[in-house]
Amino acid sequence: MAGVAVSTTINGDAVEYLCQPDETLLEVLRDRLGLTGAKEGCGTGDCGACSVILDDRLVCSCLVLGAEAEGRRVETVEGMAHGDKLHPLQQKFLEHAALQCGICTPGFLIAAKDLLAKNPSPTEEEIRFGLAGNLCRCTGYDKIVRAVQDAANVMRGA
Amino acid sequence: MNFDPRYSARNFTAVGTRPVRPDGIDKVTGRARYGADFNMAGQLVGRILRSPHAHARIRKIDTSKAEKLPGVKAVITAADLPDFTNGDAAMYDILDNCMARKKALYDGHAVAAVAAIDARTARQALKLIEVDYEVLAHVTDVDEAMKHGAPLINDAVFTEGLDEKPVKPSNVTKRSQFGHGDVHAGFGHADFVVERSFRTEQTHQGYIEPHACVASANADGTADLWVCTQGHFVYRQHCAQLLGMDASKLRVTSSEIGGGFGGKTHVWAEPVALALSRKAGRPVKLVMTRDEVFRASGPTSATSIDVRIGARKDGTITAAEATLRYSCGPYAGSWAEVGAMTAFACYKLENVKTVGYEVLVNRPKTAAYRAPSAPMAAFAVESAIDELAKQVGMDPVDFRIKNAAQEGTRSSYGPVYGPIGIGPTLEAVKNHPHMKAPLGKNQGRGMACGFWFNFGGQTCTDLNIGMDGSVSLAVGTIDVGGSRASLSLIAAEELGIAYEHVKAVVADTSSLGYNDMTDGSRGTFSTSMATISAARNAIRTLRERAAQMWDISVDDVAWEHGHAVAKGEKHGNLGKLSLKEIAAASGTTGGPIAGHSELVADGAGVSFATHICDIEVDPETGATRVLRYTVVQDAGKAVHPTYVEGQYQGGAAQGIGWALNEEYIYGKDGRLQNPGFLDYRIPVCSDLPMIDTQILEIPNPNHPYGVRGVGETSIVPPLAAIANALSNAAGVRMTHIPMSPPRVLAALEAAREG
Amino acid sequence: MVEVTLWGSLGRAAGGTSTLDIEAKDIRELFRKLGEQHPGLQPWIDRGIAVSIDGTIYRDTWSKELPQDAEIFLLPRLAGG
Amino acid sequence: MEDAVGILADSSGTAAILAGGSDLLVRMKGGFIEPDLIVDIKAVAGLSDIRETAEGFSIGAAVPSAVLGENAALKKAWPGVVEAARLIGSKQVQGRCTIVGNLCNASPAADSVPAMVAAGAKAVVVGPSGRRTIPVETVPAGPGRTSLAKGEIIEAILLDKRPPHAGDAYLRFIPRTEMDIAVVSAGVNLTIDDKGSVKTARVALGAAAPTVLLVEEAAEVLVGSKLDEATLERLAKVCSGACRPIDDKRGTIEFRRKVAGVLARRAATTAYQRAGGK
Repeated sequence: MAGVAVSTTINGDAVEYLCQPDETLLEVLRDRLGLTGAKEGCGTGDCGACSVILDDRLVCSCLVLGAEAEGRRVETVEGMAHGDKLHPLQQKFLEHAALQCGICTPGFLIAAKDLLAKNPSPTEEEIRFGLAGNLCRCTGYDKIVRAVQDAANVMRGA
Repeated sequence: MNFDPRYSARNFTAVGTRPVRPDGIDKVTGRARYGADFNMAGQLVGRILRSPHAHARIRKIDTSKAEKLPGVKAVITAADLPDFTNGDAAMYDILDNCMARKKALYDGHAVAAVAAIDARTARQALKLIEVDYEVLAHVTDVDEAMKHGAPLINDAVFTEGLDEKPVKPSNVTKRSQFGHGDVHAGFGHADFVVERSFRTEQTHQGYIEPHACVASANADGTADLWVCTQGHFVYRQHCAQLLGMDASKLRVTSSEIGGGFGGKTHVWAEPVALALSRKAGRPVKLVMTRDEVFRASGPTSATSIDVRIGARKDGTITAAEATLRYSCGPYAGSWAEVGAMTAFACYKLENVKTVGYEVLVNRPKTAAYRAPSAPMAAFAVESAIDELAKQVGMDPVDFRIKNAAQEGTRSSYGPVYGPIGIGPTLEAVKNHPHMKAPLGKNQGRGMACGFWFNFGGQTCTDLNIGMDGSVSLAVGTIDVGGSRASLSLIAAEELGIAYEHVKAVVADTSSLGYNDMTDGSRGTFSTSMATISAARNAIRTLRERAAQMWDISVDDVAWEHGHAVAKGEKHGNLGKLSLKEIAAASGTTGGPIAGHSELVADGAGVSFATHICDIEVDPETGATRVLRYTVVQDAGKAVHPTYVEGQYQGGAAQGIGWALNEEYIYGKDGRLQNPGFLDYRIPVCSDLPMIDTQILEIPNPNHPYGVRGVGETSIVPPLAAIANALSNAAGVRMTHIPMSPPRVLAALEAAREG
Repeated sequence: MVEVTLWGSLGRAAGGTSTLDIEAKDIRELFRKLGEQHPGLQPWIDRGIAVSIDGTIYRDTWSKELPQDAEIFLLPRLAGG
Repeated sequence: MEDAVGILADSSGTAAILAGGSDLLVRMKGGFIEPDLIVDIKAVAGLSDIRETAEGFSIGAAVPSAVLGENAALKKAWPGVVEAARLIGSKQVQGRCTIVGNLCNASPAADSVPAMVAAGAKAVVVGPSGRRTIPVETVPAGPGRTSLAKGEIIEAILLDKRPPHAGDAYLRFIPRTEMDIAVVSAGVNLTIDDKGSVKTARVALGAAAPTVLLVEEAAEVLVGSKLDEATLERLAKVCSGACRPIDDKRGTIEFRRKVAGVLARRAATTAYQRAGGK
């Protein structure tokens, strides 16, 4: 099939690519643009490891077509730090050991960033339900929730 | 210099602290490279054709149409993987599992594979491969498979370990037995006896990263493999043997690994990728879909277990007996054997007997899953123990304290125990505030004990000291969950320098000697042993160089807190030489300074745990919710306490998922019905409370710092802890795992009518 | 001389005896003598046997000595997870 | 809108409509469907709007569930429909999936459909032969099949304006607390008079039959009652009796029957409270 030309914005940079009509945004990010931060854990929207933010909406990039990114803004984990300054969530995930193998971490960081953007001081339950779309098999979630709570305090300047 | 592994008490400076891990930045910025994140120039996409049948003879495979499809560069079947296993049955099973040679033995068994220029072409090529199957009768249930007349998976299998040699083939590959004393007599003295049968469904390790590799085989017999694995040296050995290559000609580089839990201790598609690459003459990238991971990697066993335990009025157990039937998939395994060994391991028993049966079924080849075989056996035993305590009229914790194994106890699997932590974990639980917290309506509390052996094994470590005095540590055991942090702490501790000056990396197979798999909770235990040994060797060299710089005898030079110190008044004026200063002069005093260690780490200390769990059950729907969870486990010495807590919490969470919702569901057609994360339900964030942990430290006498393995025990108690909590909440004794809502509701209804 | 106990299935492969007295100073000699006195054990030895000495499990490290009064127990090789 | 209909009508091979895509892409990835043509309707004017008119609400076909949850007026008027839409999939799916996509995927376990059926919602269908409005329960024809003809697209979902003392609610049973497809579900919509007796009622069950089940008899049980214990008991029995569930990997017939009754009771109680009943 003929490719679809797409021009979009990824992590603040203008990006253009050619993709197949049935190619997902996740495949574009990983295989065409070399942004391998988003991971494929299931390919069916059930694990959240491929989470990105599309025009301020948290989505699974495996359930978005590459062509749908035309004219929109995509944020991935690779865009969270600014120069050598980590985002507070990145820093707190390290300090709390909120990751062990780390394959789910990019997805969790993006989901937590979206959660805190919309709810700067979430309760534990709001964090747990807000992150329920991201599966983790190593940590049992305890330290992830604590890292998000800690980051929320820092970001609120509390 | 031989290395003395014995424990000696010391107060630590680096070990026991909680620094940020050295490999963390890449993992939070998305730069860390996992199995599927690696690409090579000119690589092809590999895809595998899998059997849709549970059991079928492969009469013929026609790949001609697929080979003609434009963009297809190689198509292989078992014919492209000649048998180099020369009589090694275990290796032959691995070969046959990678690509079926005569029969497709389960839904998802690989029968052919293609390498093509892109995924779309590869998918189309798979559809053009015609396989002529002769569908055979199948059996997927562990009890059904043992019955007379059940379809035979392998008619060359005769049960081992029976008193008389069997004449007819069977689905039972082996019978194993453990124990001591006379259980018959023991039951004679019992005032109370509990006898129950339990079943647990098959579960998967559930790692979020599907298996992935890039294989690049060259015409000259050399090859490279980039792969997510728990043991790149073992993968090299198996892949090289299956492909008829010299092991040292195959370099295996381990990527970061996205979880393994035992499921990445075994090659699945890697030999297929190498064979495709060899035939196509180009690198091949082969990434499993989630559907393939569930259907065709290595879940743990489904089990059927009978337990019988008797005790006197005073609460002393007089006899304990268990028969354990474990499914192994279509290939022989020793899973029931390990179950039989661990079943009663927590207890001091006069009369105990356990018998294990390995059972073949048309399901994927069973592999290890975190303390393999132990959670199922503990579910049966700890449930029966709980019921027996109630009949005797004793508190479940006190009943366990009375019968807990101690130092000197003969274990149920044979050897006498050294110092062990089951007693202290039970005492800690008895005094834990969780045990006294109030419970509400429809709520209940349960507790259970767990054990795992832990191993040592072959380990190599290189410790190189840079000219600037910073240290690079190359280890051979895969770091799944943060061991690079603990190993850096250990190197810093032994050398007496700051943690920040140590950088630990996992070396590939061409830069270190052979290392065993990261399994059996041996990662930190054995690699820390080799790291301490390497550091001590480096310190010897540092002292020699300092002696040379001072021009005195090396015997007068001691190593204290990262410095060479001249001993004796005659050297009073010499002051100290820091590691940095010695390293800076290394060019003139004999060259680069390093410490190496190649050893077999033995004497891995067992790790015991006791868990407490509160649940609430909805009487109208049977839904069970975990309200509070506490893990108390013996770590010997917690090198990096945060990551030890992480192992406790992660193991408990997997146990909770296994107890409540996770199971392989096979239809009557022998096909797996839920190969995906939607219907194979692992716990989500909102399912679990915070998981509280308490680390006990009963030093392991066979490790310099007293370290024990901690990675696996935590998955053992949850199944029984939750079952006992449900019994406490609603008076129902659940005997079938997972305790899903339909099963709990049916039990509640039966209890209401009963 | 050391007293060696064989775990259930191994005991059966040695003709039903569960304990043996063997003259061996280390694991290597123990395995050699076991194989000679009880050929039925050789396949198990080849497949790998773990040796427990006073409760501590050693793989088949040949050079490991066997203290005279130690409790020696032979066990199957274990796979981990 | 007419262009989209034209493209679809003229297409030869299999064509698929893309709004949220959370069902379509899963079926494509699984190889269950390989469309030759995908029509993305998100850019079509009006389809991404929620309009409140004198007659009630019009929800555009491309409005993601998450947006429904952020519309205060809609949440106030139809809390049941909104909570059903907000239970579809994970938070990530919520940012994409639409209730029209959920309806047209025609899964018996679709979360938003029982609430829409209980609410008496209507679907505005645009096709080659013009525009028509039909009750939502007539759209699904069986598991994975709809009654729509080739080239027809659903433009919007219509919800009536709410009379005083009206309330609706939706509950589903899932083994976990998130991320599951309903094992069985119930949507209840009712109005009460000023003395607290139920005036009108609609009860719909999900994952209890090949399509969402509108249970007339259950409505009759509620009408005239003040949701006393006996009424709720009868409601549960009627709903359990009306189910024609199947055994599958998510639940057993017996379990679905029993829990359908339990959920109908609980949803009715919530709807009654939302309508102002004690």
